[in-house]
Amino acid sequence: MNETPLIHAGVKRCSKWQFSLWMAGVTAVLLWGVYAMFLCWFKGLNQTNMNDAYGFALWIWADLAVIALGGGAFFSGFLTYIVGKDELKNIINYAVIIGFICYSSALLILAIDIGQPLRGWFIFWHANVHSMLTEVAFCLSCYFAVLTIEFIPLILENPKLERKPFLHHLSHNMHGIMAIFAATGVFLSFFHQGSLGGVAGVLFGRPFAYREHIFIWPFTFFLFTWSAAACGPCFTILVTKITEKITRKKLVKDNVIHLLAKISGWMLLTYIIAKTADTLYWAMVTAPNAGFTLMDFYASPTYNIGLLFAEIVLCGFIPGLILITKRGRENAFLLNTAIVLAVIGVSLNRWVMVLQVMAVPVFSFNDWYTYLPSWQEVATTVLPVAYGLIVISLAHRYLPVFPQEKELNPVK
Amino acid sequence: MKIDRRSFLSYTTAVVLGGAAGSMLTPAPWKLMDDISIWTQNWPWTPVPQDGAITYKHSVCTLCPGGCGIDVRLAGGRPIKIEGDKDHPVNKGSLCPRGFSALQYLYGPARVTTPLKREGKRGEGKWQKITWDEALTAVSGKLAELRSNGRPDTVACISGSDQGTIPNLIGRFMTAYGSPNFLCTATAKDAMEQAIYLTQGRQGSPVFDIENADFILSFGAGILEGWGGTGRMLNLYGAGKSAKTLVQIEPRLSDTAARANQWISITPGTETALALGLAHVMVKESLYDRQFIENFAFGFNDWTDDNGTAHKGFATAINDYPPAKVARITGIKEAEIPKLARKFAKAAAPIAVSGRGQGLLPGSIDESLAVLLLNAIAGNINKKGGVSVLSDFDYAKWPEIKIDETASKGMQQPRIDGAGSDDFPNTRYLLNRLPETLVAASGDAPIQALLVTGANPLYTMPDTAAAKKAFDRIPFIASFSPFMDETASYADYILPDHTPLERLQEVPAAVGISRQVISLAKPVVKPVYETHHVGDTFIQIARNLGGFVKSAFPWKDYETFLKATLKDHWRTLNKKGWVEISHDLPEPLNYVFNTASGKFEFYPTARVSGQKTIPPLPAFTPVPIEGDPQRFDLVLMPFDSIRLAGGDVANAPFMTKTVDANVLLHQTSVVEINPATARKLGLKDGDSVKLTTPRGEATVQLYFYDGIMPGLIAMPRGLGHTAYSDYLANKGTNVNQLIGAIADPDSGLNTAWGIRATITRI
Amino acid sequence: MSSTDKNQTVSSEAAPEAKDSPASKSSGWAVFMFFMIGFVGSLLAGWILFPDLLYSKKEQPIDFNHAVHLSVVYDGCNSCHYFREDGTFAGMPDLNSCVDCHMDVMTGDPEEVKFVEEYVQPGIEVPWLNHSKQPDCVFFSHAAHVIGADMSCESCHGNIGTSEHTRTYEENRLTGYSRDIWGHSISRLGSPEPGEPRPMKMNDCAKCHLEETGHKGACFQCHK
Amino acid sequence: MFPFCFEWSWDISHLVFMGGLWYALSIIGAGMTFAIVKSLFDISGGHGGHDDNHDHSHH
Amino acid sequence: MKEQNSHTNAKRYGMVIDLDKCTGCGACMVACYSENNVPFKTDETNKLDSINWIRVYKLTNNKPYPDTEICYLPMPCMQCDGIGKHGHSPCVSVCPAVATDYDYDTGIVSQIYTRCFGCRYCMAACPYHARKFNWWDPKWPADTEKYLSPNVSPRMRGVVEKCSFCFHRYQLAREKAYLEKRQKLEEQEYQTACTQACPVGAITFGDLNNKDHAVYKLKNDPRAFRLLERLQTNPKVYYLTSKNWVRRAGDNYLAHEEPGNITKVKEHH
Repeated sequence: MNETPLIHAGVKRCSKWQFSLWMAGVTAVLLWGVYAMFLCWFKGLNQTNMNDAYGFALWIWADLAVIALGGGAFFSGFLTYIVGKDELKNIINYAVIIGFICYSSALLILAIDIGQPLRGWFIFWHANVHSMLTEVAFCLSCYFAVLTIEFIPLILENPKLERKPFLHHLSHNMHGIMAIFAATGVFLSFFHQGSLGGVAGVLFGRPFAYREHIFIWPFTFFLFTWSAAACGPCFTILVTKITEKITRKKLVKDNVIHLLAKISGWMLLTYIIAKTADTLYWAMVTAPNAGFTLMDFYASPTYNIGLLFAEIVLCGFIPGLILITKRGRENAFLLNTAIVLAVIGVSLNRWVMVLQVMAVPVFSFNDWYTYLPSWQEVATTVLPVAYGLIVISLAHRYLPVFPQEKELNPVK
Repeated sequence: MKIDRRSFLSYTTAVVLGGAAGSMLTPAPWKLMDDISIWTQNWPWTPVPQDGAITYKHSVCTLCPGGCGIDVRLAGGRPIKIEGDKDHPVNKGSLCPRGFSALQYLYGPARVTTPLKREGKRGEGKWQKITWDEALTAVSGKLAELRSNGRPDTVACISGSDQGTIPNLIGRFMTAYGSPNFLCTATAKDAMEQAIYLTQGRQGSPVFDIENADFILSFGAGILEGWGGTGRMLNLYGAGKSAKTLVQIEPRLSDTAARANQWISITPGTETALALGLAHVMVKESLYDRQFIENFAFGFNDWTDDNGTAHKGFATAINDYPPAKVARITGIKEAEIPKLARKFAKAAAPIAVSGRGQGLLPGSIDESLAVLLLNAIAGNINKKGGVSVLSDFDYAKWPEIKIDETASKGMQQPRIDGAGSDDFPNTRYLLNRLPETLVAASGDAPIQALLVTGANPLYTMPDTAAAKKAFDRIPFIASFSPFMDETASYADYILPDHTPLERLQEVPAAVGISRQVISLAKPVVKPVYETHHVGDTFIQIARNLGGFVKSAFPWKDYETFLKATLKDHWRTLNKKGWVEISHDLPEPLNYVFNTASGKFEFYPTARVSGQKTIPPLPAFTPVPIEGDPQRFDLVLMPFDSIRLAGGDVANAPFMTKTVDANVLLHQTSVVEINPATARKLGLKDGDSVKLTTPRGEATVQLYFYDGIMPGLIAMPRGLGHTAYSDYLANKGTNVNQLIGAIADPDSGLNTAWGIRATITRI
Repeated sequence: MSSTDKNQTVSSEAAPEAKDSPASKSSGWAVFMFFMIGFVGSLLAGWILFPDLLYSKKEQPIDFNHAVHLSVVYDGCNSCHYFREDGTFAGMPDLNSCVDCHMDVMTGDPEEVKFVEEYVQPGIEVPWLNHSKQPDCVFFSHAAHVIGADMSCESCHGNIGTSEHTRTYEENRLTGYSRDIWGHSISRLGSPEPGEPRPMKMNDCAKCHLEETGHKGACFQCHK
Repeated sequence: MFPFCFEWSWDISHLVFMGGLWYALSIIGAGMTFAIVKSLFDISGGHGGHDDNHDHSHH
Repeated sequence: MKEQNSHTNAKRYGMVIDLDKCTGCGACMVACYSENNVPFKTDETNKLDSINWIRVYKLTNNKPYPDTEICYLPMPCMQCDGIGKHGHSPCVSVCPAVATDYDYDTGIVSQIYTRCFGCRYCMAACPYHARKFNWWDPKWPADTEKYLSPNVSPRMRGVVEKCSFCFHRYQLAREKAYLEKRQKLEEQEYQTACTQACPVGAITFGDLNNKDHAVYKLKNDPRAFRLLERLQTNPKVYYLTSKNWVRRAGDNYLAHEEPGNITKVKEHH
């Protein structure tokens, strides 16, 4: 009985050697990131290329982006447990794992990003309830706890672990109340995704970021939550597709993917319409009130108007329209294009909402601020990717992530 | 019960869980959380400044000749802040960035903390710490040796100043020792001083009574950037007392020009022509002070000497400078010249001032004369709001020096720099001529030992590379600098002086001010390191030398000497910090001139001496600048910035911190260039270029500045140090390195306001 | 939420271990017992051992007798702990305040002899250990409290003036501050005995300020 | 985050925000405690297996 | 953050800087470094990682030679009152840990270094770049530590700092007032280091609410304007200029707009 396999029976996995080699490669990248992380911790943030004008930079973008992309977890959970889309149970595990990776990465990046990491807990202890960042930190941590709770039962389904009676029961008991956790997660996610939108929206000293009237509340909140809900599932689909490509087998049935794609499509389209309204009001009313024309904000070679086009049309309307049409989402190429565009779109939006805010000069006598991340910043941003790959690889190898895998890939 | 692996595990878990639960009910986790929180808020490496009673000490800043009164704030006896002394008559509370940085001269990595002896090659930076006894013995020994060889004149001393008791004590030492070679850094003051001597026959410091003027015509003087005592000038400007009307004439929109009522851009080097042109208009339009000219002037009109030779007078000579011609020379619009002349002449109390930037460059005698005579035709001599001369304060009533034969022979030797010789009879110091003399001399170097105090010639001298080479010929160099400056780092011995806040000294007069204000700089702290007052050091060396040299110094130490010197003033100075001595003579007596004619000489007869054929009347001859215009298409011009110290005292880290990125970027000097000029050369703002002059080259970065005349490149003085500390060294280019000296044919003083240059993209 | 819907396809081969192993059967009470061992143990450690370990104990360089001094000075605490002319508070007196009387040994008390010989004569300031020392970021205005609010010294510092010997100084090993700041009671429950020094954490300030002035005060009121 | 923290005040912002936070935390905490306690009970409670008939069967 | 009710005598300290007078000498910056224990590095030329509580900018009118004009613009923290009621400064509400706060007694925005954990959100919020981050641990080489003032606590790596209007001077002035049993501070008793240092007297400092203080009148001078007024940050630092191009540089205007014609953002008392 000590011979219980680590790998589930009935599924095929690559050889130990192949797996080890792959893991070694990814771990090397991870260690590079970890080294950079320790540099930042021990030597301070002078290791970065951030400066007083670029206080928020690559890391905060990465944070916002992974949280948006990890939004697949809460939204799929919402659809599965609250709306009751049962098909999605076939992809929800993966959504949870991706969410877990994204959120743990976000927390890690935040821990590197702050100047005095050992005082980081002040954000909880001495919370300023008016700050968007406080809200983000609270909900982020709580939701991360929820994601962990959602992930644990899956881990416990590993054949070896499942043999321990306590763990077996624990897994079972957690399943029993999972809907409550899921609901809590959705509740928390609505808040922190929204607050992340507010992070930039409330900066009334920054005309590029600032929104007025209903466009600050609830719009900035709404837009971020909505875009995360739209694009997070796209990222889940994207990662699933990549996993299928790499493992060379089908893992989720098409009807599941198409359902999720369709919902995402509608979310994306409605989001982008709202975003357009927001942009128009901002460009025509809010910014001119502060003495800016729209083109003032896009007057740099890097930050030109093409960016706005890319975000709204190319990565908004186009994927949205593809995904809502049956022909579009059922065509593999179009589907893949659409989800990639959606993922790029939301990442671009987060980039613009953080880095362009920093780049735009508020004083007429100042130049555009430029910034290129240092290798330490790049390494620490790549770190979560490597970490994510490791978690996904382990999960896929040892856990029953895809309920449909055995059916779709019968082992002879 | 049976304990197998499994149950052991669960029991351990139970203990841990129980422990965790229990500890939550104890103060430990909560208290620890709080303590860790405090720990993370008070890192042991973050300094905690010690508290103490706040007190103030009044003193005077000696970082420049401005003589500003300062209040030093102390906490528990520790100086923590410098502020301007509101009660001080010179600056009335105003202070410049350097004054505010004074504490960084007291402490900091640039300080020499003990006497040092060179190890390894000169300038290599390897030092051996020695005791004061060893250091004094070494210097005294060398001096004794040269004296016993009968060559005391081969000892030279370079001093930053010749004003006050410290330089005078050192001068006395040189005399008693037997060397005429006491050299001093020359500035615009020296040229103006000579112009005044030529016209009035009086020696002393030139003063410009800005306090009582209402129209300032500034020929490039940075009157808001360090000219004439920064604290004083800024205070006057702030109080609305200066610059009621300020007209600034220079080719670059300086900070002074920016605040002036009018900025007139002029082709650099043609200021003399403009001054004469203005005089021309004033004479033509009879806008001059007829009463002064008629009663007190000589040589205004044509005159005939005792031999019957007819001479042109000033009024005739300036016929050569009609507005049209002056406009051509200076690049100023023709119509502007008479307008300016009338404004100047009709102002209630106009004054014309010269001295480029902070006045670090002497400039030509013609230029100083032309500006002085412009004041003279406005009747602006020796009166309120005018130009006058402040006699050197003769508190130096020390017992007469008895010198021995060796000394007497030494003193009869000609000065190494040629000052006072037939060639340059009216000039006191010509430090800029030292390098060439040293290099030119055959056989043993004419200077065998060099003492440097209060000066940093290896940074401030034109063509510093050449100066360094010349210094290589001097076998023995001793520096008394408190800082590891360029010269100190090139010395064989360093006998560090106290820094200004540790040093007792009197400041005999504030530069440029028309009243005699003596201030006392009192030490605000005990010497922080093993340094000795330079006065004490020289007294000690004299004592070591013995004989007449020793007996020339009957004082125990510098303090005794100072007290003896200041006599009655000491008590007031010690208590109040400053005394003001009125030298004002009643008005008619002010017009007593010591010239041959007994009048103010528009035709300075004293200028004719020896074989020299300098026409006495000021004339505009374009000051030649170095370089072939074919090869060097641009002109490099240094400028002075108030945030950079370009002279003997270098920047404090705080000052460098205020410097903008369009002056210094990391290790590179940024130079100003007119965008039109740069575009013609195909260069962009921010481009890195190689700047080449006949004297050297440097990598610099371009800054497009509309406020500079096309064809010019402006580079700030005060960067490009190679010594001191990491906070100053290897930052930018020392502009002196790129420019050589050009001697004024009359005075020998340096007139090089710029040099031809060219830039090429890297 | 993991895949619970496996009804359609595969079923796991792995089964939980046989549930009737003897160890797990008999463990209920034992587990509870071990839990309680941990629980009680940590309670004891946390309440008794921890405070002892947290603080190191130091004695003042001189065993100063406040009572004796208070009986001979004219102006109470203010005689030595005075306000400077600029309103700042001098705090611990320096040697200058002492030498008026203690230039030479007056009483022959061994502590006084030590004081004169080891500090007064060589001119070394006594490194007193300050029970009320606050971190550098704190600006505490004695004037505001003692003059402005007319508070007595004792209301914060306790009856230190009547003490005949110095107390042992307990220094927090982590923070370096005196135990008095947190308060002698490790739990911070209950209020200090009358005459005992009051704790001086920010929350203590806030509590009093809230009671006395109606609000806790702005940051810059007490920080620098 | 606690009423004894310096920043705390009994105003609407704190009540709403912290109310939400503590609400979420209690659900998470209570849920997990329930799952753990129940699992502990399940393994020591004598009958080992869980009594439901969910589909995740083991043979 | 919570507004306190009983502040009828609340002061609003503010500054008026006469740009027609400022010569750009930099004395204010150096006096500030010295007063506030501002650290220095070997290379301070990148102004984006150089800690300056007050920074003097050099503006030009961008006209070609010889019509060029320049103007120096010293910028301390504007101590914004913000939109609506006091205390809604751009930075205060965003700080997640209450490390920065609006003092209702004085109108000064505080920064507590030991509370700050360096998230830099306040820096993102501040359009004036008044806030500086300690990218490095400050170093005071070769005994320079000895000149640090005990009235301002030195900062550590990883926290944000900014101009405090020399609040410690207010604290010290109050100590003296307490000793003399006064409630009122005289105008001269509390002046910032830069005000005191300005050698041409271009800076005036005082209580904007107090009729007896010079700033009270100066802020209504026809030459007066504030930086980025249109963003409704409601700063308490006023500037005086007689030059339209300078005023224009102090805010953002659409092509057809003229500085004077924009409806002034009402100052809130």
